[in-house]
Amino acid sequence: MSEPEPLSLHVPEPAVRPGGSPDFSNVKIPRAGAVPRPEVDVDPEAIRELAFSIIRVLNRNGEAVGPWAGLLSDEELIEGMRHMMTLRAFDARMLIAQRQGKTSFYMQHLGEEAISCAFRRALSPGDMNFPTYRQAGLLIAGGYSMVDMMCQVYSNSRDPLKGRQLPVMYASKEHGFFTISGNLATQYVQAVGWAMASAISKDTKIAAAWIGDGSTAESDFHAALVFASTYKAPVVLNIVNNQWAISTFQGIARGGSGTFAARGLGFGIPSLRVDGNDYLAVYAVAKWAVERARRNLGPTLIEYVTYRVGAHSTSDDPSAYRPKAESDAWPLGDPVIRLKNHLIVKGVWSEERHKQAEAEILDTVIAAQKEAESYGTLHAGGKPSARDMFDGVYAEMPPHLRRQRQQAGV
Amino acid sequence: MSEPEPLSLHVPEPAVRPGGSPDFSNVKIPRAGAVPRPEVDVDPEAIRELAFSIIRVLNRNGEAVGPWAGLLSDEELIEGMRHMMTLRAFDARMLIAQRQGKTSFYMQHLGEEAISCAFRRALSPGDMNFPTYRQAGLLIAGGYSMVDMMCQVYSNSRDPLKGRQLPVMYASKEHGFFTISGNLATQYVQAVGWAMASAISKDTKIAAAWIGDGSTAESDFHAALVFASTYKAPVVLNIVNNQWAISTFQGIARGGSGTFAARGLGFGIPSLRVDGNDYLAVYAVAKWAVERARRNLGPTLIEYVTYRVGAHSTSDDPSAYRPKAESDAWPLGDPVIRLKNHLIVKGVWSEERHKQAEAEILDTVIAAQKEAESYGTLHAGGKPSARDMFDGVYAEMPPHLRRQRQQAGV
Amino acid sequence: MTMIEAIRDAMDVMMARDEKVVVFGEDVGYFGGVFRCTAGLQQKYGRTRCFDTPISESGIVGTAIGMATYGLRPCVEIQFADYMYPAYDQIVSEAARLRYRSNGEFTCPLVIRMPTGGGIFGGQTHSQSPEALFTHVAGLKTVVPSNPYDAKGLLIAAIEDPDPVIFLEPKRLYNGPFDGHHDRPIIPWSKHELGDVPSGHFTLPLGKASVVRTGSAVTVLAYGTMVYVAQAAAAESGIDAEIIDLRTLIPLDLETIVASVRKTGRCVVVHEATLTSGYGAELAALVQESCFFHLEAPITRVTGWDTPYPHAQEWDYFPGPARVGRALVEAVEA
Amino acid sequence: MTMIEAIRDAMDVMMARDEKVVVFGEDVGYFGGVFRCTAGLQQKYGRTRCFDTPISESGIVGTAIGMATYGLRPCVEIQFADYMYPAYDQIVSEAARLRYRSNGEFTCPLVIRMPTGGGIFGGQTHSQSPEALFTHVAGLKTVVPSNPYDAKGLLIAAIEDPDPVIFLEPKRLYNGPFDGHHDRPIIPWSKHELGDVPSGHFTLPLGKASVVRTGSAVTVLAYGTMVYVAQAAAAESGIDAEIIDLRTLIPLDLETIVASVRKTGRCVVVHEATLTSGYGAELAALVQESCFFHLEAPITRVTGWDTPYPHAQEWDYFPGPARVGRALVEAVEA
Ligand SMILES: Cc1ncc(C[n+]2csc(CCOP(=O)(O)OP(=O)(O)O)c2C)c(N)n1
Ligand SMILES: Cc1ncc(C[n+]2csc(CCOP(=O)(O)OP(=O)(O)O)c2C)c(N)n1
Ligand SMILES: [Mg+2]
Ligand SMILES: [Mg+2]
Repeated sequence: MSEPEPLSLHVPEPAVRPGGSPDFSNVKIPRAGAVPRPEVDVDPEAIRELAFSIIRVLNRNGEAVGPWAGLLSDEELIEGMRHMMTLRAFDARMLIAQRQGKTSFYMQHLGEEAISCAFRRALSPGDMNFPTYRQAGLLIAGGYSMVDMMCQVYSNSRDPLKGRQLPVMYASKEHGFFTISGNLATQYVQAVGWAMASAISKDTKIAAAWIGDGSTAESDFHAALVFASTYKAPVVLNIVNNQWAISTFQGIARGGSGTFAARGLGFGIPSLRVDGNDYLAVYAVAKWAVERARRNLGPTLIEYVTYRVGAHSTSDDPSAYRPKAESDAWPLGDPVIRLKNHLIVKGVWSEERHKQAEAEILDTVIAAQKEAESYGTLHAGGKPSARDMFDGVYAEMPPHLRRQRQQAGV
Repeated sequence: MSEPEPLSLHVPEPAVRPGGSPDFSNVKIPRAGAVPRPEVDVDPEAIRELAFSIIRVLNRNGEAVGPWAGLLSDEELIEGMRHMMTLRAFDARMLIAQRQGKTSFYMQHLGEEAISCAFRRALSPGDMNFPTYRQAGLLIAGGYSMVDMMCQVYSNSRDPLKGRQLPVMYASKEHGFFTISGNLATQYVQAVGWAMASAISKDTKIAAAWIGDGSTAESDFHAALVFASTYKAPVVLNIVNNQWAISTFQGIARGGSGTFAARGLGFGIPSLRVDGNDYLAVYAVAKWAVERARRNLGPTLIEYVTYRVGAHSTSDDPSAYRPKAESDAWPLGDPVIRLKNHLIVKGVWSEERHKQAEAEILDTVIAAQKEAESYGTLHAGGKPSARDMFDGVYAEMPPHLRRQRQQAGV
Repeated sequence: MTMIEAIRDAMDVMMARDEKVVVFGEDVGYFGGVFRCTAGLQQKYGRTRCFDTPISESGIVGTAIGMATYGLRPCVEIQFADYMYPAYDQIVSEAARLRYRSNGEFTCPLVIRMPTGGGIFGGQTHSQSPEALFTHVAGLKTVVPSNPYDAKGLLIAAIEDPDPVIFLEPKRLYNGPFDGHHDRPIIPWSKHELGDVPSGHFTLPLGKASVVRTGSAVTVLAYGTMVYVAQAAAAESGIDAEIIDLRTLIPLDLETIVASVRKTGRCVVVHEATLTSGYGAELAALVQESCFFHLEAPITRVTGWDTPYPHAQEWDYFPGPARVGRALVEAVEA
Repeated sequence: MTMIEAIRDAMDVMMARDEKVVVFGEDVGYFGGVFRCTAGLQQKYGRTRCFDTPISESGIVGTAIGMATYGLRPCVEIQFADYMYPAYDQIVSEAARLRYRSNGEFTCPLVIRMPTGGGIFGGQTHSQSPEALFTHVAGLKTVVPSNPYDAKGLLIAAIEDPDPVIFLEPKRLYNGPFDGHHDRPIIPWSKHELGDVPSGHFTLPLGKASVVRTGSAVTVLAYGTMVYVAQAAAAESGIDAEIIDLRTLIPLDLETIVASVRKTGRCVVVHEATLTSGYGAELAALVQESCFFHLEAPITRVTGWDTPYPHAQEWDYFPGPARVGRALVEAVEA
């Protein structure tokens, strides 16, 4: 054998960086309606290709087409529209509030509203989500109190979490919303355990796990897939691929595989990719996966293809690492506008009604905000007490913590 | 929708347990020679099926057939034979030594000798293995001193590791054998890092990672695949599927996927399955993967299909959890017998020469053992000192350890 | 009853009483665990209440947390404490903090059992005592039983506890009390009064130490195997030591400790884990703070050395009766 | 120079001197790190010397260990210390033990940098101080700089060290010394003498503490942010405290500590981590052992409480100058 050439390290880079013009020519987007809809008890090996395509329902003309269409009534669609608009308005207000110093931190959903809002609709009462910080649509669409959410964001006197948790790390058992961890991926495997517990208990409830594209690299993602695959846990394994993990493009986490959905193939888990900016497609795929879980057919992996339009969080400025206009170039469009167009095409909505709805929703959000602020904001008004800080570490306070509380004089 | 049925938990079980008769009818074994041999720069997506088949060279008649055959000369094969026989004899002697109380613990390779012995041959000087406790064939076939190995097993005065490590946890930089960790899977990702370092340094060396079927469930397996895939690290990712992880059958780690090789598919890593009891097939596939790495084409995942004939370790008794005769029923046979038959068919070996070689090898091993025992065994004769216990925690002993050594009076 | 049997019996009793109790881990199901602590439970309670898992400690603890928040009471096994590190994130960042961060919306009644300690020539990966890595974490309780009776009562209490409990089992005590004299045979638990374990349900409170030897010359704080080493050391050195078996490290029974040290005026802390930042540091810090004006000598610690646990030098590493005895003498003579 | 710039400069100097030095972590490459500690390094040294990684702390440390054993000198970043737990197994079971278990066949010259500590309203996942989880592990060194000068000198020493070094960066000090008075503006490092950092290569030895205030009434042991809190507390309480900035926790400069406590007869330990089994426990244990007959009052600890780090109650949790000041007064009056 001849002397080998020197090796070199391959370090993936996004197609464009600030200064360049946005380029998504590498994102292959199939026609709406093109991907078949298999039976829920299909052999996973027979649908491997679904991990490499994108299930889409809404076409360019705003029509719902293909085998995944036709599942939601006009009323339901309009309600979905309102959920997304509410989430967007909520985000906008909280971003301003953060800039005003009313809280320390905020994370928005801009461009990703369809995913959590539509998914929520596929669940039944008692089901449990293990969300990340970018699925507040599950709460909004589930009817959780916006005032409570804001009180949490403000860490004020009515904060349901007593000021202990970072803003947006909501928790509500009743609303099927597990306490969010700031640690990435840890809850993915907990969702599998929760689902296993439901199966062990011969219950009918299922779980939904949530993770971002970047976080699939974490080890707990693997643990979740291993356990879900082995015990056929009734869980929907969601991956929200919004193209970015803070400043890191999805190619770093994804590596040589074409997609994140492909990760499920090595486990014999049915793995689908869906247009995350298409409310109807998200709902259809979620319903399919939820049905599989409910019928004890085991886990499903879903990759939602979307784009993080805003900054990662209020601590981030994306113009440092990606072209400013990149989000405008995103080929899957905006979920709110796409659903709006669909409703208009269907003749059940109009620009005017949209404007009106926007104004109404803003009023509701502002009213909620006023109320929440009356209970305080992070640095002003009512707030949780130092005693709250010592409570709840254990069900019953052990002597050493009692001593410490006493020392603190509270 | 009608009321859903109660869920139930699926817990995989092996086909047979003690008392039953061994049944491997679920193991699909393709004909020898049936699997094609792609070019090393093939598109991984084009060879997905290789993760679900088994590459085999030796057929039932002891002939080497198909596109993966013909890579080794008679001399090389005879040498391979001797390596495997030596490893088997070494194991047998050390097992007895353990029973005699000369050491605390031992782990043997019975039935798996072909894998590490043949793989070693595909490597070049300077390449680095990150082995588990069941790849001592890498050392035997690489010409490492058996006396040194035994001194390590005995933790005696000549133990190269100064008595600090459990028996069989060898380490030799010169022989491309990384210090074995008792913690499973941790080193899989280190191998990827080592390979990345070689690429960063524009070196030509490659790394080989080793893991058992059961240990693929560990998180570090995922980290390894993620990093190997992203940076196209020059590493061969080996999975030794010997059907068992202590008392746990491979179905628990494998879950719903058909094979362990399938795990690589979600990463775009070429993934092959090979008959682990076929010296020629192991070598051919190893060489293919090593060439890919060397040519900077990135990682390859290889699943070796084999069977752990012996107990997990000297602390284990497999009759408690699997049928006694299961190993006899293993459809891929014994690697030593299969290579022997092949050499006989080729006319370069005979039963007689085999017996003779066996006797010679046993003599060599016994001579090594005698020498090793002259330097002590775990509870008798020469041994590392208590000072050795304090050395080597850091390059330079910090004050607190000096104080402790002084306190210990050594 | 051996300690293994007592531990198994505790799980058996709880699985029978409460169908929410589930048991799983590596080799825990069909085979019954590498130390046989779960032998027979799968046969008795079925494969969905006691089962084998993939080799993934983070998966075991991660799924167990999910189950606990669903409402089950998982009692899981980590095969050796040395292998708990892959699960450490789940334990620290999740199990320990769920109740707090969700203000009680979600809670985590979970027991994580793991064999600890050396003395079996297990080398660096079968000998560790990582208790200090748990005691530093708010939200966890940490238990270390030293005999079959305590093991059963404490394990039942742990399973019934509403919060996560780390249950460390000194493996060298599984079959009988081991006092560090490795050249002598151990008395099996069947011949020891603490091997006499009542059948059925009973608990010992988490947070109560036990004075296993009363004495006036020096207080010895110990737990697990070191309780017997300390007893041997006291007997052999002739020092009239008061020996306290802590039983639970968090919550700690500081009252019993303080009462004893105020009486004896001297204190020796013994554990097998490495010295620096071991739990002995916390004990020494607390004792000097609480008993400063009663102390007549510095508190000393006899512990494993600050090295990985060696294989061949096991008995040089292990804090045996000779080393502990010397410390007792020094404490009294100081 | 800010502390961020000093840290960056240390890496820059070393990357220029030694091509074996490589730098990577989450968001570390193109963007230069969420705290900008690595900004510009990729542009300067290329994508194979400074790069972004997948979000996998075990992968970052695991690959870094592999690289270190190959012969490189990786200096990796964990985005927040709160996220080091997934890498803990690699750190404890692997990096810390490679040299020992292989008898030097393989060694692991590796630096793991991570921002620690609170005071930025980061809540339970951006505020932790896990130093005690490292100091308990034989084979690791643990460094906590408190100013730009030290940060640069210590980081260069860490990169040149033949063994794994945990390098904890108190994030509240990145831009200026913070004394706990959160309602007052901080002085930027540019206006502080310790912000005056020489260019080029220099090192500070790992294992040497620094006496930042001499005094006779009581010795304060502190590191990181608490060095400034202690200074404020001394100034405000009027107690003539001797304040020692430990700088490295392992190896510890016990000599300097003992000399001071023997002089003052009193000792207060301050850290931000939770109390129980924190590094303060080790310090208290060591000091009482080494200075018993010189001590005139119990050693006390002022630390974070034994709860997760809360968001809203940050300033109730943080051991500020008022609490430390009270402890100083009590120590002197005891
Ligand atoms: C264990 C852990 N490591 C690192 C972080 C810091 N971090 C917070 S969000 C984030 C990026 C996550 O990206 P992705 O998973 O794609 O989710 P997205 O923010 O895009 O929704 C990182 C690295 C963390 N929170 N936890
Ligand atoms: C992190 C960790 N968990 C558990 C163990 C205990 N253990 C040692 S070997 C083993 C089984 C490994 O099975 P497999 O990976 O199939 O390898 P094999 O022994 O069959 O070669 C287990 C569970 C360990 N060593 N490390
Ligand atoms: Mg993302
Ligand atoms: Mg195996």
